Formats: sequence, structure tokens, C-alpha cells
Amino acid sequence: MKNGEVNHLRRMGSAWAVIAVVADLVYWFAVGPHVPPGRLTEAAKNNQMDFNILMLVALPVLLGVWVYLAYSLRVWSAKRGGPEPVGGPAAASNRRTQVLWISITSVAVLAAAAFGTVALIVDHGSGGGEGPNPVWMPTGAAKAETAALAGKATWAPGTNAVLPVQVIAQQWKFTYRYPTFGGFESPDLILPANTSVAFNVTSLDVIHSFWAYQLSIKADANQGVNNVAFTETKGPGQFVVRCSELCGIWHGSMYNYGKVVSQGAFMQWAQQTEMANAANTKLLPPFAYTYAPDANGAAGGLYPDGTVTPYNSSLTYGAKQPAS
Amino acid sequence: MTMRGRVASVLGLFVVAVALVVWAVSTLLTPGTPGGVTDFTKTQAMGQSVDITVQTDGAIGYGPHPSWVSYLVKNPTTGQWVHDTTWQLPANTTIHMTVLQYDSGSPLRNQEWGQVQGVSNAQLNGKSYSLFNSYTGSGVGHTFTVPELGISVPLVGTSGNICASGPCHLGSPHNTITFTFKTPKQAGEYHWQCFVPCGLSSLYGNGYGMSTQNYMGGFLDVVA
Amino acid sequence: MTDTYNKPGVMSTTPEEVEFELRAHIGSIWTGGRLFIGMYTFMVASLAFAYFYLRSSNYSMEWRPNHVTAPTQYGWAIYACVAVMSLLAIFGQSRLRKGQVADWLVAGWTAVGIGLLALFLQLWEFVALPFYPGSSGYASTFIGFGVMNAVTLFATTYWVETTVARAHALKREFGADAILAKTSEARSFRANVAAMTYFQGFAFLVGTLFLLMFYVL
Amino acid sequence: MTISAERPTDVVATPPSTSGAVRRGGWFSQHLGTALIAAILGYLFGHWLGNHIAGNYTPVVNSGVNDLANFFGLLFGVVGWLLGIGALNYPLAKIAGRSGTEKTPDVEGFSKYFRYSTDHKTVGLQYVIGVCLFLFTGGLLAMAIRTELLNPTTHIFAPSTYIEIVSEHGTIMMMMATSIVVGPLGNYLIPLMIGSRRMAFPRIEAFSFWIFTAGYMVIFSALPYGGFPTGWTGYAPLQNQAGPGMISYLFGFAVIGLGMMAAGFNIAVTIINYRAPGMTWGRVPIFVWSILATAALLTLATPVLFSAGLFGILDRVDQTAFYVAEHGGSSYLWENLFWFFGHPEVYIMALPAFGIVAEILPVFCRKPLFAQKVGAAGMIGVALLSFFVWQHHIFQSGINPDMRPLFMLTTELISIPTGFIFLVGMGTLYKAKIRYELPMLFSLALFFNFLIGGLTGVFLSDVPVNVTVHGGFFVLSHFHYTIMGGLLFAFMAGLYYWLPKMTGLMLNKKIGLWQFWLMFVFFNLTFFPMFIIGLLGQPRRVYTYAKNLQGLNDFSSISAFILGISFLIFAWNLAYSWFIKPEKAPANPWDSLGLEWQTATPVPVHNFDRIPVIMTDPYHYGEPGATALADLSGVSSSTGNPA
Repeated sequence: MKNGEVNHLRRMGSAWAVIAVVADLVYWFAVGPHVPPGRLTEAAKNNQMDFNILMLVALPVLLGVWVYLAYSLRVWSAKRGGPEPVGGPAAASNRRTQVLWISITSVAVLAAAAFGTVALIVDHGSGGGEGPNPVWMPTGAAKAETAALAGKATWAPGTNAVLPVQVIAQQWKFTYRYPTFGGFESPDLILPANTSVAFNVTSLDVIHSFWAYQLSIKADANQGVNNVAFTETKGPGQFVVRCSELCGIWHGSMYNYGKVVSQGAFMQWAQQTEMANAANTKLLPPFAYTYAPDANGAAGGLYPDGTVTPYNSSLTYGAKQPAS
Repeated sequence: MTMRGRVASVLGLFVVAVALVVWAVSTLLTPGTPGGVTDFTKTQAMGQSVDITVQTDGAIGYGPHPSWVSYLVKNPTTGQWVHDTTWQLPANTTIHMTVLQYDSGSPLRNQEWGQVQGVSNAQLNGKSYSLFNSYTGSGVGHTFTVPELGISVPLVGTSGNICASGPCHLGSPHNTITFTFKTPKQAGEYHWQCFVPCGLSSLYGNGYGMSTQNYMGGFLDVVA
Repeated sequence: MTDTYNKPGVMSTTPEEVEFELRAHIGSIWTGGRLFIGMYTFMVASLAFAYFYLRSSNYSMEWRPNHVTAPTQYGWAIYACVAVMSLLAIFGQSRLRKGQVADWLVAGWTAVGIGLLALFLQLWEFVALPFYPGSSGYASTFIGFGVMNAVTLFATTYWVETTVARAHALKREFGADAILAKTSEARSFRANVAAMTYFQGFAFLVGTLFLLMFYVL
Repeated sequence: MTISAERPTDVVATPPSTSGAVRRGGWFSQHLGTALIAAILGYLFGHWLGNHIAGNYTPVVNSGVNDLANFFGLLFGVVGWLLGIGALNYPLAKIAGRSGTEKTPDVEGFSKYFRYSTDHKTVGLQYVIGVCLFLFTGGLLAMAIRTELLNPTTHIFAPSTYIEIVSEHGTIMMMMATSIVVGPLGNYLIPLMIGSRRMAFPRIEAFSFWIFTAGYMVIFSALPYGGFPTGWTGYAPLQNQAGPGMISYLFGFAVIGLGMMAAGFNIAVTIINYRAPGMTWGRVPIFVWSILATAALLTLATPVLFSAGLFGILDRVDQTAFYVAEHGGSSYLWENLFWFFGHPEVYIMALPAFGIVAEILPVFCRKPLFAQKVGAAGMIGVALLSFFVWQHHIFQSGINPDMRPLFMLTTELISIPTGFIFLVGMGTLYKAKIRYELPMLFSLALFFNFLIGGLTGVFLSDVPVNVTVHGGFFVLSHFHYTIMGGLLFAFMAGLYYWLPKMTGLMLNKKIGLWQFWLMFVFFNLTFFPMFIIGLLGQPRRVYTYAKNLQGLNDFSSISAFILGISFLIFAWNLAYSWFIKPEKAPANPWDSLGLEWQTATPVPVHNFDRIPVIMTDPYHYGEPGATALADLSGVSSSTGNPA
């Protein structure tokens, strides 16, 4: 920068510094605490925090470019006259600027990736679907999951045990199974407060996605796959469950409301429902993490059933009907 | 032709093409409910209960897809069977529903739907029931389920010589299921559907009739 | 702002321009041949991915119950055809470089015949399968492979046929030694032969991989 | 095998292959009309054939739906279309040994625009009309979506109709966006910018356009078939379960994929081989770089979609089980294959936009393009990296959960080369002399919109935050900011900038300003609220939503209608500036140094009287006495060796 010239970059920089700091402060104190998904669970709280921290970085970047654009569009407009731009190699490239830009963006990007990774691991998958064999789990989750399969899982208020809950997605409704209470199935999702919950999400047909919004849980439901997601509930509250993967005609209607209630109230509800549903629970298949329904459905007819002989021009392909 | 004329004719053709597209889109994607709305609000006096009679057929027998499963509803004024799954109901009113189930059944994919939920006085051929084991008898043919209202009733399958195409008549073997529920106070469109994968020849049985409005699902259009 | 239009001149070419465009054209055949191999690779790689993905995940234990296998005699026969075709292509091209046009033509027509035979075998195999298409993951990927292979065989045979036919046309138009001449037509033709040979060599490698995947393993 | 053996060093002059003979086509020679007739006949034949083969199969008898007949109908319809337009004349003649280099002279006169033309300028203009038809169809459907979302409980469309609309809108727009720049501007301008008289494979180029139009009809045919319920992502196994409209989606993408591969193949080969003497890689204009990177993605990523579509079609017409878990398939297989194509596809849309704005900025800043090499490297970097990020679309799906940190890293890494475009833009603006012409305004709008789109992309790539924003309106808004806010604004910039060259007529500035400001303001008012709607928990593709979100949705809908009007204003501007008050464009209205402005307007068939010799890069603005861009008198005999 030569002497006597207006130092444009310094002007922009100081304007930007002020605006960015103000924006960050306003965001952090006025907006941040209200950012979804709220604070109903540990995962929600952490994800809100992650969102806010990314926002703290993103806002200055956004404002930096905007300040630069606004300044240059105004100051260097042809209508305002000003000196003719200088061309030549110096204007076409500037090694220092380029190196600086690439370094800054690289550092920012790597920091964001590192931050995201740490947040993901520390928060046991952050409430996202972790597949059938989760690598990052809360303590006790593995034990509870294994016990649930054997029908031996227990949960009682005040025990700090992990509560496994199965989410069964089907066109077009979620239903829920509670292996710790005899494996009853219910259209209602009720959870105890201050408890680690392991959601085991599976589907009976096409892909759905279990999105418990305020719990900050999202896990795709695939037929034949158990997709596990963890969170720890906080105080009592309401939440909405929606399907967030297009699953056909009634996708928009595939929602229900759930509740986080006190541990005692949950225990009472669970035991009552277990009793009320006992007759039906006996008819359900034993609790498992995936189910194998017939791809043909009740009416059959899509895939041939059983063994089919090699092609024979006198036979009609797929002629054999499955028993329905 | 002059340059201008040529370009004009291109743009003219383009406008024609756009007009064709607009016409095609608006014809193929008609707003509104397929079939129509059957109105149950006019036939009863205010506050009186409403009777709905529907039948479920293995094959509707007419229309663009005669082989698909479907619900049919009896029009309260004319008494005709209508192919229509959007029913306009008064809010906060008792509904007596009669289902004539003409279709065969199967074990349920999810036995959860074998339970009677959210309705009172559910009767299967005159006998009260609250649960049906779908592994017995002819299984469950369809369900009538309104997820948002917590209503679900298994419609038990018929055995024997089932009615081949609708509308079916009382002479064909059928099960009669009756139950009572109350519409919510809040007006709105409440989606109902069948939870038995009965869409013949589609993957998981949930295609075709199950995936098309006016066959195995629709709305309870509750009006204040 | 300039207000006058540049006036278009009359189309003409200088010898330099002709040579420049000819080189660009031959370079395009070279580049295009390689790029086509790249595209083909991504296409068959998707099939290989499907194969290994379904094989390793083995959903519902239905990847390959009872180790069903498509008729191996067909597999080997088709593979032999592909192998002979690419050997003929490579052999033919080396003869062509040495000026033995007749050898190349014979190799070419033989390759066309073998290609048609392989195509026929591949299509006929579909009606001789001991499984129905959706019976297992293996069955599904095999059908996918069969369709892709049929398309590949058709395309390769078409390519060989058009090249050989072009050689005859060149001879008809420009005389017996037109194929080895330094005319633009002949140079373009030879570049095409080179690209074709290269592709056939690659198709042979792909064929080997899929033979192992579907018939041997 | 080496090709060098095929290159004799001696120079042989042959007469120019393009003869001056004028061919005029009659009513019954091949044109759009014969193509339509042949397509209809092909469809009828295919449909009959499919019914003949599979009409009595159990699934068909039970459901009354015959996928094979529909598929064969469409397949033979497309073959008929190609036959009718004349695309197959040469491939068939080749069997009898016709030459690859000889070129049938195009039909001249106005009707060439309705024919199989091998002139890249004709193809470019055909594409302009083609993509506009695509765009307006998709836009019409967008209006329908926003109409339905005016009210959460009262439904204007039935849910099945709504899903049809959403899916059709997404698919049409995605198909259109792959070609919106490469098709019209790429085809028209690439030879002009690299100083070539022709494309490398003009027939493949013409094929790419006519198969693109066939793709439009195939995807449109989903509507009479009852649509498809899967959205543009076409997830299996919903795809397997869907009605017959799904065939149109799968086959439509395959057909469009063929067009994408053909267009990319031809353009990549042309750029590599047909650059004028002296046009070293360092002198290649940035727009050409962006199109080259795009072409690489088009050729290499699209085959994967093609395979995935083939598997999908086989699943439906042959009852294979690629995507059905009970029969040994996997629903994850489609997700992996689709997104392996799908993410490069996203950059197929972003890169040409960067190229356009980087090309336009120096002209209106009167300054050299800043950091051109970094910009070009960034484009290549984006293209390469885009093959390694696909799993960020399926973070919550349960696929490879322990790989998520890796894909989070690659995804965020891609913002480094993407950021180069901001470096290029901001560097060029520095101490410039900015003229606010329409192309410049649209280019600047890209920087505004794409910044928001890009930054929200970082939120999406962060796995913990992704839990909340995935599959909701947040991501919807994000990609509309990048594709519409980026690509469409750049496309408009490109049209306002280059249409005077392509048509010889200026577009009206006043109407253009109305369009720009309405489009810019209401684009942001439409899509910015959607970030909030998404954060407040509204999933994509739903016909009903929480009642408390009605205000925001209505705001967005009404803005969307005005945004729609801005496109009508654009159409009006075309009509006004071309017929009502045409204004002849000056030879170089923007005082650009680009090579494409150095040739005559309208561009002659042979583009350049002499193949130019390039001396330098085209960005020497603000540099009095700089070397001239090119020697238009061509390679003289004395310097006969082209560089």
C-alpha cells in the first residue's frame, strides 16, 4: 500500500470488525439460546451448541464478504469516477493475498471438521443414526441392547439404566416397542426424564426417517437394518416425531407426538400398557432388532414364491401365488 | 421470411409449446379431491349422531383400475355406493360406522393393528371384540385407522367364495363390523388409511390401491 | 463501443489450417477413445460395486443361497469369444501396421462373426438360467451383468463392423492401398482402428474380472 | 500401442471438407414433425410389444399395470424420435462404411432450427429454447407446490397429486440444470472462445440436444402415468413399489444421462484438441476451464446414474431384486450409487455458474481477472473432490457410521476450492471501475446468494447439526440458494451478456432491471424464510405442516409467486427486444476482450475466417499497450508450425 492512498482494506477491516463483533454478540445472547432443537435432551443441547458455534464463525465470514462487496460496489463504481483501474500482472495475481486466503479458509475448514468430529464422538453420535453396530455409545448401552434381545433387559426409576426403545416404521406410521416391559408395542412414544435412551430404528417396508425433533434424533429406517441412535433426556416435555424421508403418499401425515415424563410416571404408564396389551403382545413376534416381512405383502403376486424352474416358454413367469 | 419473422415464429412456437405444457400439467394435476367428497353433515340434525356405511372390496370392479382393492361408501342421501374416501363429518359428533368386509384376509405384517383402539362398542358380526389374532381364521383383510385420532379397527377377513368385484351385495359372504367414535372438536382434515398391505402385486403390498387416494385411504374432513 | 459489425469473410482454408484441423481430429479420436474407456469404467464399476456391496452385506442371507451359479459353459464360451475378439484386434492391428491389410480385414470379419456369436450366447443364456431374476442378490446382479455385457458386445461388434466396412469403402473409393496412404481419410481411419483396439483390450480385462466374479468365485 | 505412430509429420493439403453446397429440406425430409410422428409410432409399437410379452404375467394380471409395456413404449418412442429426427442416419450408414470425417452439409435457412443440425451455433440456440421449456415447466410446478403450502390443513391438491408435483418439479429442474449452461452457452461459445471452427464430434453434439428433448418428453410422460412418489432422489425400495410413472423417472434419467454424457464427451474432447494455435492451458479463458471441469464430471459421474437406473428398471420390469432386502438386494445400494452420481451432479450445476461470473466480472470491472490460475485449479479441485463426498447425503442412514468424520472432512475440504471463486471475484473487484450493466448485476447477485448457500452447506456437513437440518426445509433452502441463487442467476447473467452475440439483438435494459430486482429480492424472500421453517422442524415434501409455521410458509409462497412473475418478465423482455422494439446489438456491446467477440456477428458458419493464433489470455484490461489477444489473420505460411 503506497503512502497517500486511502487504505481501503483498513477501512473495510475496521467496519467489519465492529459489525462482526456486534453480530456475534447479538446472535450469541439473543438468538442462540432459542435455536432449535432446544434443550429437551443432551443431544439437543449439544447440537444447539454446535449450531451456535458454527454460526459464530459463519456470521463474520458472511459479513466480511458483504462488507467487502458493499464497500467496493459503492466506492469503485464507474459512476463515481475515480482513477482508471491498473491492469497488468500485479493486478492479475498477488501471491500474498492468495496464500493468505487459502491458508485462512483451510484453517477454518479443518477446524470445523475437527470440531464436528469431536462433537460427534463425545456426544455418542449426536443423536444421529449410527447403524447396527454403533461405535460411540453411552456407558451401559451395549449391555442394555444385548439384554433386550434376550428378553432380560430391565429398567426402573433411579437405576441409571439405558432404556432401549424400538421404533418400527411402516407405511405410514411409527409404532414403538419397549423390550424392557415384555416387548409390548404401542402407537405412543413416552419416555422417562433424565434417562439415556437407545432408539433402535427399523422399517417394515420402504425407507423412512425417524425424526424426533425436540429430542434431536434422526435415524433412517431401512427394512432389515437396525439403525441405533442415542440421547439422554432432560426434564419433562413434549416433542413431535415426523418422518423426514419421503415414503409415499401419506408421508406428510406420518407424524405423532411424544412425551418425556417423570421416571415414576413413565414406569406407571409402561406397566399399565404392558398389562393392557398383554394379549396382543403374545401374538407379536419375539422382540428382535429387525423383522423380515414378506416383500410381496398380504396380497402377494410380485415375486414368485419358492423355487421356480428355468424359463419355459409354455409357463408364465411368476405364475405361482404365495399363500396369503 | 425476414429474420424478425423467423424469430417471431420460433417464439410463437415456443409459446404454443408452453401453453401445451401448461394445459397438460393443469389437466393431469387437477386440484381437489379425486372422486369427490361425500357429505355427512347435511343429513342429520345438529348434534345428532351420524351413520356411515362402507364396504371393502378385494377388487373394485370398475373405474380406471378395476383390479385394485377399494373402500366404497354409501351416499347418505341416495343410498348408492360411491367410490370416494373423503368424508365430510360434523365436529364433536358421535359417528356410528358399519363396515361390510367382503375381502379375504391374511396374517398382519404388524399384529399391533389387530387391536381395536380408540373406538367404543366394536362388534364383529354382532359380537364384541377388542383384539383379533390375525394368525387365526382368515386373518385380517383391512383396517380402518385414523392415526391422528388414535383410532384403529381390524376388519376381519372373509372366508369362502369372496365377491370378485365391487360393489358387492349382501348376498356375498362378508363380515359386518360396527363401532362408534366421536369426531374431534377441532376442524381439519384427518387422514385415515388401511394398514394391511393389500395392494396386490406391488412391493410390500403397499403400492397401487394402497398408494392412491380414493382406494385404501382418504380424509375425514371434519367441519365445525 | 464499436458500432460496426465485423464483416464475415468467405470460408477458405489454408494448408496449415487443414493440417491443424486434421491433427485436432486425430487427437480427438485418441482423446475420445480414452475418455470413452473412462466412462465405460465408471459404468461397469457401478455393477462391480453392486456385486461386492450386496455380497458383503448379504441381506436376509439371500445373497446367494445354495451358491447358485449361472451356467458356466455359457460364461466360458462368451469369455472365450471376447478373448478371441480382442486378440484378433491386437493381432490385426499389428499386421495392419506392417502393411498387411488383408490380414487385418480377415481378423476384423472373424471378430464380427465371433462378436455376433457371443451376443447370441449372452442373450440365449437368459432363457437357460436355473434361477429367477429376483431369487437372490447374485441372481439380480447377474441379470444386470448380462444386460450390460450384451450391450457391450453389441457396441464392440458394431465398432469392429463399421471399421472393417470403412476399410472396404476406402479401397473402393481410393484404390487398393488407400488404407495405408497418408491422406486425411486414411489417417483418420487408422486412428479409429487404434482407439478400437485399445478399447477391446480393455473390454477383455473387464470381461476377465466379471468372469471371475460371476462364474468362478 | 501408441498413437504417435499414426501421425505422419508431412503436411498434406486436402480440400475443405465442408462444401459450399446448400441443402434445402422439404416437408418430408427429417425434422421435428417427422420425429414426433416416428416417436408416437415407436411408442405404440413398444407398448404393443410389451403387452404381447408380459400381458399375461401374474403381476400384470393382478395389478392391471404392465411396466414392461410402458418401458418398451418409452424405449421405442425414443428410438423413433431419434430415427425421425435423423440422428440414426449416420450410425446406420456407417455399417456400410461411410466415412467419419465427411460431413453432410446442414440444411440451411430457418428450418435448420427444427432439424438435426451439426452446427454448434444452431445447437446452442436450440438448447436455449429447450432449457427454457424445461425451466418453465419446472417453475410452473414450483408454483403449484407453493400454492398447496399456503395452508397446513386445507389441501388444494390431493396428497398423491402433491407428491407427483414435488417429484416432477425436482426431477425436471435437476435434469434441466445439468444442461442449462453446458447446453446453450457451452455449445455455442466453447469453439468461439478457443478459436475453433468446429466441435470435435458435431453429430454427438446434435445427438446430445435431441436426446435431451426426448428426455423432457419421457420425464413429462410420468404425469399421464400417474406420476411417481419418490422425489428426484428416487429412493428405493419406494421406487420399486411406486406406480408406472416411476419408469418415466428411471428411463428419463437414463435418457438425459445419455445426453449429458454425449454433451460432456464432445465438449471435453473439443477443448482438449481444438484449441487454436497459441492457446496454452494458461491462456484458456476461465469459462472454458469451468466447462471442461463440468464436462469431466458429466462424462465420468453420469455412467453411474445410468447403471443405477438400469438396475431400477430391471427391478421393475424383470423382477430382479437389486434394491429389495428380502431378496438379497439392499435399499442402501441405490442410495450409494445415486449419490455417487448425485454429488458430482451438484457441481455440474455449480461450476459453470462460477465460470460465467468469473468471465463476466473483468469485463465490467475493466481489470484483469484476479488469480485466474487459482480459480481454474479450484474448479478442477472441486471436480476431483466431488467424487469423495457422496456419503454426506446419507449421514443419518446408518451406512458406514464410523466413516462420517471422513466424509465430514472431505465435504468441508471442498469449500476450500469453492472459496477460490470468492477470492477471484473479490480480487477482481478491488479498485475496479465497476459498470452496473445487467450481466454484472446478475453476477454480483451470485456472490450474495452463493455465499449464503455455501455457508449453510458447512452447517449441513457438520454431522451433529445435520441431525436437525437433514431432510428438512433447511437443506431445501440450501440447495435452492446454490442452484437457483447460483446457477440460475449466472445463467441469466450469461444470457444478458452473450445473447446479443448469439442473436445480434440487445435485450432491453429497463425491463431487465425490473426482472433483476424482482428476481433477486423475491428469490431471497422466498428461500430465506425456508431456512427458518426448516430449523423449526418442517420436513421436505410434506403436504401438511405445523400450524404455527403457516405465517412463514405463506410469506414464502407469496414471494415465490412474485419470483415466478420475474421469469415472465424475462419472457416478456425476449418478446419485446426481439420483435416489438428490436435493437441491433453493436459488435462488441460490453467492450470485452474475449475471443468470441472478435468474430463477425452473426457468427458465420465457419466461425473464423482464419484460425486465429492466440497471443495471450483475454483479461488484459486496464493495461494500455497490452499484447493483442489473438492474430485473426491466422497461421501464416512462414510460421507454419502451429504451437
